[in-house]
Amino acid sequence: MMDSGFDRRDFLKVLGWGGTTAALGGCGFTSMEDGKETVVSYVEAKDYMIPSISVYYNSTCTQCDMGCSISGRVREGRVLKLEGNPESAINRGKLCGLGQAGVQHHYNPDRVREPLLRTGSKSGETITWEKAYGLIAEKLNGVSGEEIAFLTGGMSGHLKVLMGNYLDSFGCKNHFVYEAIAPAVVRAANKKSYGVEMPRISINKAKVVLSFGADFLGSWVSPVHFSQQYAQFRKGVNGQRGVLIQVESKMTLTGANADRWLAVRPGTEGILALGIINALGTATGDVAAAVKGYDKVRVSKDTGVSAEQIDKIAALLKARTPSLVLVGSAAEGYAHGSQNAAAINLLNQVLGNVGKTVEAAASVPFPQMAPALGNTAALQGLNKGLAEGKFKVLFNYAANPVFTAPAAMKFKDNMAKAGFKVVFAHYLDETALQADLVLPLDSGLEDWGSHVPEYMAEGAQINIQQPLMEKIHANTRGMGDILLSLVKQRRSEDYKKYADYYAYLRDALLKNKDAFGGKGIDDDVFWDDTLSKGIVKLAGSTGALSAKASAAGLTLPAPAAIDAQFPLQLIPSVNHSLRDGRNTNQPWLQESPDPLTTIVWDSWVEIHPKKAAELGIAEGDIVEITSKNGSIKVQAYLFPGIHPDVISVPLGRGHEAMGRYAKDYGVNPFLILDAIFDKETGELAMHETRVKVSKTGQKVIVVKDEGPAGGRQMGKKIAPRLPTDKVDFSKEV
Amino acid sequence: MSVTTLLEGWSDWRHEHPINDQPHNPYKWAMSIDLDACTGCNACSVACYAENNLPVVGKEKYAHGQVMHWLRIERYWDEDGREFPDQGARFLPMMCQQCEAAPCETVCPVGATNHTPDGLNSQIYNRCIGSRYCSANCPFKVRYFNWYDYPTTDNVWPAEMNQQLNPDVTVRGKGVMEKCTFCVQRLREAESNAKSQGRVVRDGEVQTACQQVCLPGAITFGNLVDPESKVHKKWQAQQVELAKDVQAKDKEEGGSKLRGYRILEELRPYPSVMYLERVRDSAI
Amino acid sequence: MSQRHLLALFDNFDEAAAAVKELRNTSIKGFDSNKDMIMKSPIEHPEIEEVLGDKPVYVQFFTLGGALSGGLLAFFLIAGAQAVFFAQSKGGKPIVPFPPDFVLTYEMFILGGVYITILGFLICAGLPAKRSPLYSAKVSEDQIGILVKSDEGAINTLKAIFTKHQALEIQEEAGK
Amino acid sequence: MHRFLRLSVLLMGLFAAMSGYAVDAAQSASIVWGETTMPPVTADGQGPAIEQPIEFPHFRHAGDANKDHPEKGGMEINCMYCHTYARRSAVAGIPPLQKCIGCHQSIESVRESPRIKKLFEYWDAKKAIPWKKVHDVPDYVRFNHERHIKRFIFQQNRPFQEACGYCHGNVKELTVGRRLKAISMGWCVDCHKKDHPVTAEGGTSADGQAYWYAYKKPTVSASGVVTANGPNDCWMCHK
Amino acid sequence: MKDIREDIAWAKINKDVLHSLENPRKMFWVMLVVAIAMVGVGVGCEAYQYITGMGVANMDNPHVWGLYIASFIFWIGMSHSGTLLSAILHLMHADWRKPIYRFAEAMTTFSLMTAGLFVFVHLGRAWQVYYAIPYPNERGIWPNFQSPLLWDAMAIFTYLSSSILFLYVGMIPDLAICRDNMNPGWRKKLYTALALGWEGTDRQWRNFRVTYLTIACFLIPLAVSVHSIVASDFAMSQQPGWHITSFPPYFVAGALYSGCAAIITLFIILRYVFRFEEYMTLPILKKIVRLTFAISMVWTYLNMIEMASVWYGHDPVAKDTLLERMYGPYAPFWWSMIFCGSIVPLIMAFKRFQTNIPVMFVVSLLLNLGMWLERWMIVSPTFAHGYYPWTWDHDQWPSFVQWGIVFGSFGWFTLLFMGFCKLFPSVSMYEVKEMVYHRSLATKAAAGKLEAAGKGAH
Repeated sequence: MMDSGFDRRDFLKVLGWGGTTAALGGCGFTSMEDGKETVVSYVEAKDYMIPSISVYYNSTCTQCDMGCSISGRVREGRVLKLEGNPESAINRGKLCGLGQAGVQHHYNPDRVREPLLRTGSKSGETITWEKAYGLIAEKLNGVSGEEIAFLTGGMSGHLKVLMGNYLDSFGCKNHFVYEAIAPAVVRAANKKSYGVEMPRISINKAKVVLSFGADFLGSWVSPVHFSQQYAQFRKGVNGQRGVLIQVESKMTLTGANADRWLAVRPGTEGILALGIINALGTATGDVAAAVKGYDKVRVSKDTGVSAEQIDKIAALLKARTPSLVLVGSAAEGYAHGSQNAAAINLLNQVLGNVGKTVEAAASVPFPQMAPALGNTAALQGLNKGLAEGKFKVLFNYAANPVFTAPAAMKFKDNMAKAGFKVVFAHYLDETALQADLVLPLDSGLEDWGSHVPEYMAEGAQINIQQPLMEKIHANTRGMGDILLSLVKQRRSEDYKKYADYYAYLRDALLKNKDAFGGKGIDDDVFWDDTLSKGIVKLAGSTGALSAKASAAGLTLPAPAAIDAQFPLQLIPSVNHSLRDGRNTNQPWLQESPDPLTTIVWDSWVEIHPKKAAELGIAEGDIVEITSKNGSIKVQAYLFPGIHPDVISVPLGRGHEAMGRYAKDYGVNPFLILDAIFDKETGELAMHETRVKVSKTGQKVIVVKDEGPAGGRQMGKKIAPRLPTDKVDFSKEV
Repeated sequence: MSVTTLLEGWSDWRHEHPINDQPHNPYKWAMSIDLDACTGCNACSVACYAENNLPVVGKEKYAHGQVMHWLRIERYWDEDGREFPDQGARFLPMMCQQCEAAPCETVCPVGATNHTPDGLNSQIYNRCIGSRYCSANCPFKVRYFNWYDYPTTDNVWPAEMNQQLNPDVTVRGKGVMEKCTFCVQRLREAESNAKSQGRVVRDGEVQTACQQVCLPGAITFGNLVDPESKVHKKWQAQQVELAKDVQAKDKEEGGSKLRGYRILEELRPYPSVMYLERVRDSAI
Repeated sequence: MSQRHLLALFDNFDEAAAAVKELRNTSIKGFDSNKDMIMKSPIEHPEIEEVLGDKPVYVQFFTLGGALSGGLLAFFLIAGAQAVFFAQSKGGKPIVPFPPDFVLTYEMFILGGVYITILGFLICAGLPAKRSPLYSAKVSEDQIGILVKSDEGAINTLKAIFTKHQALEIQEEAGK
Repeated sequence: MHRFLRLSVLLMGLFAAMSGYAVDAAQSASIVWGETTMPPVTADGQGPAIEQPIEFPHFRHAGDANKDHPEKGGMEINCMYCHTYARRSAVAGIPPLQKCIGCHQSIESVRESPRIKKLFEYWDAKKAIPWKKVHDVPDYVRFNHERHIKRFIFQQNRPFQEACGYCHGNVKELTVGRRLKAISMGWCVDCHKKDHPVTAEGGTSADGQAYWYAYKKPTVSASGVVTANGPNDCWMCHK
Repeated sequence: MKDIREDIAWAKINKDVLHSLENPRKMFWVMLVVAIAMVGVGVGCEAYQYITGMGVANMDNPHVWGLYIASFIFWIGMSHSGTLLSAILHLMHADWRKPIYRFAEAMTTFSLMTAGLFVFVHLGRAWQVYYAIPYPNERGIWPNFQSPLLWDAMAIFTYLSSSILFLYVGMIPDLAICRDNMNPGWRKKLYTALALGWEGTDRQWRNFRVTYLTIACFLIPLAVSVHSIVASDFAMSQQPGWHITSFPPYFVAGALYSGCAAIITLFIILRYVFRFEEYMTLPILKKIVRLTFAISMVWTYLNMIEMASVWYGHDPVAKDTLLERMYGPYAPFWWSMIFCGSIVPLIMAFKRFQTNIPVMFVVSLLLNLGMWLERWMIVSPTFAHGYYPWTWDHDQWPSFVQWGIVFGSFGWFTLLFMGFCKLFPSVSMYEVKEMVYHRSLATKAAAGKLEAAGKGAH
């Protein structure tokens, strides 16, 4: 808790770098060391500043877009560790490994420290910010709005507002919001079936959860929130433990925690959904008509899920209500992804879960602050534009398209066609290397900001982001500050009253403090209170969902025939901590084993043992995976949790740049993806790529935590398991 | 003169532990981990790196088995030869079990590892001479040896990164053994604060780093002798007793409907960590 | 009356033994065969002892003392060291556990025994010593030497006995 | 036989005594044998003299008053007036510059003295003074000022100069601080071994205070005085 | 095949043995240089490991012990027969021990010194080793007397010092001989000092006899305790494959075994190098060989007992570990251990080979190889295949550093031993004399009897 923002920043200055060498001595010398180190001392100390006692400041995690509130442990001017902020309804005091590693992004030795002008010399020459801004002004000079493109990752809050204002300032409409692995198809489908893009789902209220490839414990939407719901769901109400059924072709972390994991033939998730509706036999009207053809026999033939299994599921869904059906990346990643999603949502409606476990989420009453959700269609759009040479100036923020765009899209070459490319970067990543001007950003723990989470857990809330400590590098800037300076170039008079983004943010929040429950409170008090909370809760508006089930326009293609040349389906899996690879340069994440394979520091391809036996592949063989658009070489890992016709390579590794912990570790499956798009939404169909696998003859020892005993317990009672009928939960605490 | 102390407190010097002995007053730190809630997401492990200054050893050393994670998540598959693991995997967070009768303690030639009065298995880095006998005798293999001098190794804590190091925890140099400490630095802080206020630590007042991050809240940590503490209640509910090597659950196999067990209990190290068995629904 | 030393060297043991026997049987004035006669040999001759008359050996008492004290020291030192302020419980075993302490006691029992025995040996055998004036390297090779000390008067009688038993040579030295 | 018995009894006693001595003689022996872990001390038995940015005169602030020559004597300021963190935190800390100025801006007499000039230079530059650590225990040691002060000043109601001085020596007679005691493990333990009364006349009570000492539980004397050792658990002082 | 001649002149004995102390031949220097080079390698590796950290030895968690501990046990074991044989045989008045016990005891001492080095090599923080020494210190804390490692230290210290004393005391009369026969120089001074003014007086001999006997009596239980304590490093632990009741005797047998094998090797080398044919005679070789054979069979038996006890103990984990040794990645080493330790010695059963020097030389070397492997097979597989399946090791292969240091240790041993042979009589002169003397007496007596029986002596 601190007194006032300005003091706060002084405080950070005053505190300086006390005791950075603490604890570095380690073992070895065994006696007093007089007069070597200097004592931490202050000029003006607030009474909460007590040496050796940590102070906790609340802020918002920027490792991914889910907007978990963090509370950073600060001691002697250094942020040491990030914890979850209990006040936030999203993460309730918890924080995932990815979030924990935020400090390693902040302290990362490979961050960009100076503005770099990269025209000419490859390494780039260091320039001043003034020069950089001048350069941008000069390049924008006489360029029309249509010729400017702004590519960003998902963004929200006042940064988005400022962004919008900047684009308006030269009537630019080309704001491409791109997220490489966002559930965009699902959003579209939800919009159709429920009327909202992302409803609020309550796993904890459901007795049965039937998830079609939604990895809600690993990487889907808001795993930190869902994991906690999951815990309640497992405890259940009055001893009735929730049942989780996961349907997918490659086992995800969620699948590994399911009561029943069903290896479905890739792309037939929708068919299975319809099959279940059919088996339920409760559907009426056009829905009944639509599912008529999908009897067990056919469905189980198409999907590879046995008939009695379908019956069991149907029975269970009937017996235990409310249930919850989720549609995730595994179902949406096909050319008919939207149809899959629609079919699965239909099942949800038929089961009457809408309004029970699927509810409308609260939304912030400030549309301009609401999150701009990223998708891959945006990239496609930008790419077209670039290919046609429409754009003279390209800005890029919080996205790394050169790394994440399929090689088939030739994005790198097209990008070169843009006259002047500005990249706001933390690292010199693949995209930054293609830029003419690289502008260094503050880390998430040095910057000011406000965020509106995409997934609203309970009431609407706005997350506040504030610096936890002094800047490490003098010459980095916050994105807000940069945008402000840029916007000043256009409309100096509107913005000259804001010294910096901090001032802008403070002003913007105070303007609407009534809406934020600050009615009649003194500005400074309200502001300090807001900062110390790190969250602004406000009365959000919640619309109703359309529960009406309709199968209109639902047409599912028959499962794809086996392609002789490319017999296998490639599923690029999303690792729960590396995601799309923007955090790969954080060593903790590189060294924390993948939960299912326990592999570290490298990529691998998962092959079902049966298939591997057919192909004569053993663990550690380097295999070549070839698609129509190229090939990658990667070590093989025999993995039982995958459909035999499917292989899977994790995303996020295989960087050619970015930093010492990311460069040259593993391979990047984005490169070999086929450029197939979902018919309705135009989203990249991530799971549609067909490949063939061949041995190269090389062999390595797979670097993993699992020993040669593999997942076996050798008859010891280490991790036993009980069926529910052998447990009495009511006794438990 | 110590021989007199020897003769005076003879019974003290001769009492066994934990059997017929209650030295744990007012603290006995213990844990309970619900494997049915654990999703294997690894957050605990990362949190441990952050809290305890664990070095990231890099690919090559990891390949040599020289990784330093105090808390590892193990993943087990069903062994009945089914085609798919269609009941999922089983995850098990394994860290030092803080045994009451720890095999590692007796064998240390210099007494660098001991049983503390609040029920921890202490490891004094500066006393350790690196004979590695403790690790050799640890049935769980949760002790990790500093094979290299990580503070001075490239890219372990390069400039700036070292600013993240926790001043409350020593950065270990080469040649010493280390292991999970139940975040002793947090416990000690809480204990002395409580002491200064003339009370004992309240339940929930102190958390271990892994417990604090655990997303599904599978990890419960607390003071086992405090009848109000959550961990005590959980142990009680599962009828698991610290000083026993055969619990109610083992007596009536399957019939007891209990989930609580301790790993390798038959070796009688009396672990301080109770696990709750993973459950799978029999209806599906 | 001044004393003198004689060293007679014999080629083989039997003569030497005979000479000794005779010396002991004939009583010569100014010469006490019990304390004035020393026999030197390249190897050990236990059989000579009945001839020389019994002379007790005390080394074993040192051994006993050494062994006992070693053991006791061990036990008390260790038990004492375990029962200091720092006593830390280890592996659920008592602070002063008997099995390990006994092992160490056993070792130090032997250690003490060996050391003190050596000490006893040095003391009893009067080592290290200055060599007596009459010494022949032959003794350490293959000859038996008999060193006697007597008054002037007895010298000739002794010489006579030695020559009678075919002493190879007789060295003589003026005593103090 | 009797000889043997007597001998053995004698030996027993002898060795009990010997080993007892050997075990206890630790500290003294160590000094005799030039124990390697003794901290480096200079000829005059003190820690090394340390160059500080400002030569702070402790004797002037904390020293005893001098009736006939007030200008020579000290002001008997409580240690914890400046080292204010000591009773709230593990470290005693250095007062913020603010605090020095607080008094000195109103003390005109010494305003022009070189040290005070320097002080104000730092103040005007808003720069913290880079004081050097005088008592810097190794990184694997965890020492908590708060606990010791609570125990000895508040609970036992001892004069602060005695309590602080026990470890820091007679600082009130020094100019810049200097280590006067061998802050080594054995030295700390000497004190932990003692049976300290938990509370004393006029001290704050310590009801409900938790003790968890392994083998020496707090003892209550006939007169009802509770005494206890310092902790003997390795992890209490080592991290 | 002739034994020691009874009529051999005592002066000749002196001459022959002292001859071995004279200026060495060129070959000696060559070997010395080789030995030093080997030590150099070892020291180099150790320095590297000391500076960089134990990691370079390529051990890992949980596989924390490697060749260092194995070689440590090996050298300790080697030390055994020296003292033990000489002591036991001395008590039993087996006079054939006399020509060979001296170098055997030297071997004991030096292999102990070699073993000691491995303690330092093994420690992660060798510079802090003094923490393990019980002495009153400033910290006021003591080592943990419960730890078998500490028993080890104590036992080895006792054993080493006692062996040195035993060796020295037994050598005093010979040192006197050296003293008497050396022409002035530093050596003469040395011997004069060491001989303590020995004159061979009856008093000295009398006390000498008792002392020597007493120490011999002490050394037998000591030697046994030493190796059973080394065994307890393992047997006292809880690990499968270690926690076995029969370990102490197993270790002791193994120790005697490797020791005897080493004696044979050195016997043959010395006999050849110093031309000791007349003293280190074939009958003696024959006796040692037979003894070795017997011990090898004891070892084989105990080896089987270990398996049997695991088998009947019905502890699946212990069984796994055993099978891992036989069929896992360690199989080749385990089987060659069985071959060298149990099959090869069978050759010794044949009279024809018992005195065949080249064959025995090779055999003895093989036996020692086998015994070294045994130690490795005791240490490593348990780590690679312990209680906790998750941490089972991919067969962890020692790095060149470990091999280098083990290699160097052999150089170190050779170095010490060669030095000894040139400085001190490696055959006990006075005892050989005694031996000859008593034998001549015996034959005289026998001859007398024969004459009495009216038959001609052959």
